Amino acid sequence: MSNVFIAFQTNEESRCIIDAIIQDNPNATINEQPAMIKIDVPDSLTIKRSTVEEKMGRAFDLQELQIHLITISGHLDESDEEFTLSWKQ
Amino acid sequence: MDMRVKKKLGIKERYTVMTRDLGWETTFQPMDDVFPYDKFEGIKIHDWDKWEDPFRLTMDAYWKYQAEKERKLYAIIDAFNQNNGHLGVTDARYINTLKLFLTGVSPLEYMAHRGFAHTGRQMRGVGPRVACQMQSLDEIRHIQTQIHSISNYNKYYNGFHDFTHMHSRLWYLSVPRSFFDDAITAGPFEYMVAIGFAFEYVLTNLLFVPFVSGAAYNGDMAATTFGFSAQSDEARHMTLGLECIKFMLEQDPDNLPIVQRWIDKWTWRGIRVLMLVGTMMDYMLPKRVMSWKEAWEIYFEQNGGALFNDLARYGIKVPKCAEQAGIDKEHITHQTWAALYQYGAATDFHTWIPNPEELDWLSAKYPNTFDKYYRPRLEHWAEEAKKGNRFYTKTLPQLCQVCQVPMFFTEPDDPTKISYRESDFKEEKYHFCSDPCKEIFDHEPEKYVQAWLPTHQVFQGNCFTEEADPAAPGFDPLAELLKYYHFNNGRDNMDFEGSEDQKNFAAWRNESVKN
Amino acid sequence: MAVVAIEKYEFSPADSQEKFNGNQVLYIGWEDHLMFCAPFAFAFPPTMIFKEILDKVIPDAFGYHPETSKIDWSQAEWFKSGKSWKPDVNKSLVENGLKHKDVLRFKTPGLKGIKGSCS
Amino acid sequence: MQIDLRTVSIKPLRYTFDHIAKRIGADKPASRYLEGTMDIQAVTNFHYRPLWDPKHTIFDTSRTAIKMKDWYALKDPRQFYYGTYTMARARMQEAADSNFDFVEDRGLADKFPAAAAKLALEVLLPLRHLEWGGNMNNMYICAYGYGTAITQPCNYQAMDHLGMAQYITRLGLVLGKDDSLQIAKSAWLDGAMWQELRHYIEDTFVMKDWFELFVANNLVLDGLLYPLVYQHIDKVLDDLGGPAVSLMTQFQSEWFVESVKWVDACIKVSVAESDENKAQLSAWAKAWRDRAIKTLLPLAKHALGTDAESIMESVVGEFNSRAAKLGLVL
Repeated sequence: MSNVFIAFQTNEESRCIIDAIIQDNPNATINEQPAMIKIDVPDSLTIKRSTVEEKMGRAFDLQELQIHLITISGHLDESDEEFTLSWKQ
Repeated sequence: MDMRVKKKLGIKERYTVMTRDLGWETTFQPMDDVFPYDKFEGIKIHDWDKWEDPFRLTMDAYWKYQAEKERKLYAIIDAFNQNNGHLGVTDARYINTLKLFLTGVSPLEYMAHRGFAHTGRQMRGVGPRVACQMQSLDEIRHIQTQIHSISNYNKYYNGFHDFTHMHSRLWYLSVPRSFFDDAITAGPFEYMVAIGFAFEYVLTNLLFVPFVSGAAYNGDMAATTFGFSAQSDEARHMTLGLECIKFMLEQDPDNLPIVQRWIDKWTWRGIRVLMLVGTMMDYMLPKRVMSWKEAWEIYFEQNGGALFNDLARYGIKVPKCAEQAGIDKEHITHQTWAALYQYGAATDFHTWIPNPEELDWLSAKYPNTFDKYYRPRLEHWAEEAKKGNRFYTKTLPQLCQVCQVPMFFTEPDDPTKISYRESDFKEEKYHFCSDPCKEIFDHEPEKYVQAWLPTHQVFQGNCFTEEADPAAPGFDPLAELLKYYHFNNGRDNMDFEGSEDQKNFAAWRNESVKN
Repeated sequence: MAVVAIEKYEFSPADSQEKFNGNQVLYIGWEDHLMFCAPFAFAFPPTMIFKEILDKVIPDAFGYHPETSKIDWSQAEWFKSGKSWKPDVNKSLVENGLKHKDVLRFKTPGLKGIKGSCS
Repeated sequence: MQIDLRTVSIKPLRYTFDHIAKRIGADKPASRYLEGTMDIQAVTNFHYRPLWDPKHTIFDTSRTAIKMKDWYALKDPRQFYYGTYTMARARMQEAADSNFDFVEDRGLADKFPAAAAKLALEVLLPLRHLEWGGNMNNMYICAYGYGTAITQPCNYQAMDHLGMAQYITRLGLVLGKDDSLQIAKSAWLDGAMWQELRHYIEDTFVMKDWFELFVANNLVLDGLLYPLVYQHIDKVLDDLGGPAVSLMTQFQSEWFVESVKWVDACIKVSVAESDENKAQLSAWAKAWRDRAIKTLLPLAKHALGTDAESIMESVVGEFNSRAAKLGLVL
């Protein structure tokens, strides 16, 4: 089993995104570093648009993640509703 | 008026009509003439339509999000400059990491811009071409945001003032320079493996995350912001590199050995360049986030391990050099700093001996190697420097023909022995620092015999200004070399202790705390 | 193996001897003294007498080390491309069979660098 | 302890980088455009020849017949570096977005008369492929051109063409039916009206001299096609069906006005450099203009009917006087 990860710059919007990730990925491990937050999850990590919208209280396009992202690891699959990183098999 | 009942397109379908549907099979000119470069490497592609688009950004979304990033970034740079943010960094030694960055790394961003323009024109499939083009555009962003962030430092500190000139000439900068020259002169698929995969996917986290986190830790918001902001594009680049590997491997089993060889070669080439970053982390950041060894373990051994586990289903193996790199992680930063220190008369940044606390930190982080092999020489140099006998080597070092690093790496099984390797090719002898570098040469000797090796170029008389006359009495080659580099001798180079940077920073900061 | 290129790809080596203004390149490393980070590179006239390396070149290039003055050349062991080798110090480089870009190492028994750390 | 760093007034040691100071003097700060552009491409000490082009160095002035003492004379009057470029485009994108929203919200596409919609789709949709051609050619110049002053804006120009190909596609999705894009692609590949144009652009795909490519695509083809389509044909569509299509092509109209400034600046400076350049650029411009006129005529006739010849004449007339102002002799 391998971890996938994603890292964000720390700011107000990414705080909501991270809350959403924690809610939807119970196995997530949070690792805070200067000015950034890294989240590791075994095998697969999903960011759901609906959860982020709930946390932010506004409409959210998953492509807005671009603004806050620092790095990722894993295969990416992106739809209008979900942004998923995974190691297959 | 007929009622048009149109289906709403999902992100994937929409992206398809917005990109790959734009291309067509040419008939007035043969496709092989329109795309002359994507076959000679031997990579077999049967169906370009099988390419899976990573991040599906259309241009309107790209402009929108990237402009928003730029507005934020430049607002921070402006605020940082207006507030003399440079005086808020931990100590003036930190600024030397930015010199190394601007002269060593930023010009590579530029090369990446041109390199992806090349693949963005030459890949036959529209999907990869669009992704490469966007990366080309991102890469010019990176060099420019770096120049713009560091521009203010150039106004107050030495060593930055002629970075593009230095990048093409300075001895140690031929390491990063030759790395990218090697990549861009390779065929388009090899370039994608070299930069898109090995560098952007396997190694980029080692460059940006620890370094930029380090900048944040040392109070440099401008560098932190350009670093993280650049890294946000990197996420897109990483998916491109990974997709490219998968695509090649899925297209034809014959591609596997070629791709594997490129992964082996470029992982190693990248590791050799990254020793400069590791050295920044271990020696140049006054406040340290993590050691190079720790960063290597997290970002290469763990994350890279996950990646290679995943690629195992295609038959890809962990690069052979990983084993040696795993041994080297305990050594290379100490070896590199020792080299930069003794050639400190010819570096465009300052060097120094770590203070006693810092030496202890290194001992703690490198319990197997630091005290045994490296502390004695550093302490000896510190004592000599105190006596006014600071160590500067004037004799040029032997260089590895491939990575161009001075031959300071040691044998994997004996850290007290320099690792010497050599090959003969067409009556000439060539020297290498390691087995992986020798293998790279042996595979493509016709390429590496062309290398512009700084030591040899000096001997050939190619590194002096036009006015210099090596036949004149009293000709001082080192002084003339520094002129060729455009050094302000005594200001850009030498020890941090006693430097103009050190004095100015202290005076300015002192002024800022008084009324 | 040969390089895979789109067409003929052949260039004369950047560092062949005729480009060194009559000199030849020689690399010299001192075993167990890694305080000098890498072997040094020199461009010497092929007719230079080997002894000059012992008398002038090495004291100059390696002189910063406290053990340099303790070198006993009668005890020193030489290696060329890693193999044991003996110079005739009164003969020239060419007469000693040294070619362009040869690499020499010397070992000085009893001298083990700063605090015996091979530095 | 909080340090108030703002209060310190310190005199800088220098105002800009040496290579910039050499160009503008050392006594003043430089613009972000200059610092991000000038001299940032390597010019010497290349390590290896390209495996894909062993006859040239990585960046090589001999990839074009045009010669410049200083390739950084080809500055961009818009002073675009990445930040100003993306912000400029983001503004245009926002306007385009609200135009598309306006058209869709008001159902203007459905109200657009069928005959006008048919013409708009026939004339505009195949151009998304031509835009893609413009993208490829500008990427070529960006990759193999010399000096960041000219290669950088070509990257922007290439992405603009991709963006415009996507706006045309979007127009097709709004105004057309599910198969409209496919029909237009078939027309591009086989329709008589488009073959000369497709031939033109495919010939530019195999051109080696990047400056000639700049002339053939950016100066000549864009210089004739955009006025024809986005002024004259646009007017016909507007007369036939109202402003819906104009709203959805506003980006292109605005873009052309802006990009002409840059293209003209590059040509003007390189023509003025030497008589040889002037003769070479004039010869290229003349040959490609003559061919472009022929390739565009079927399109003009289809859209403009009996007015086609006179309108083409005026478009060419304007192009000729523009070229004359740049010093070209056609």
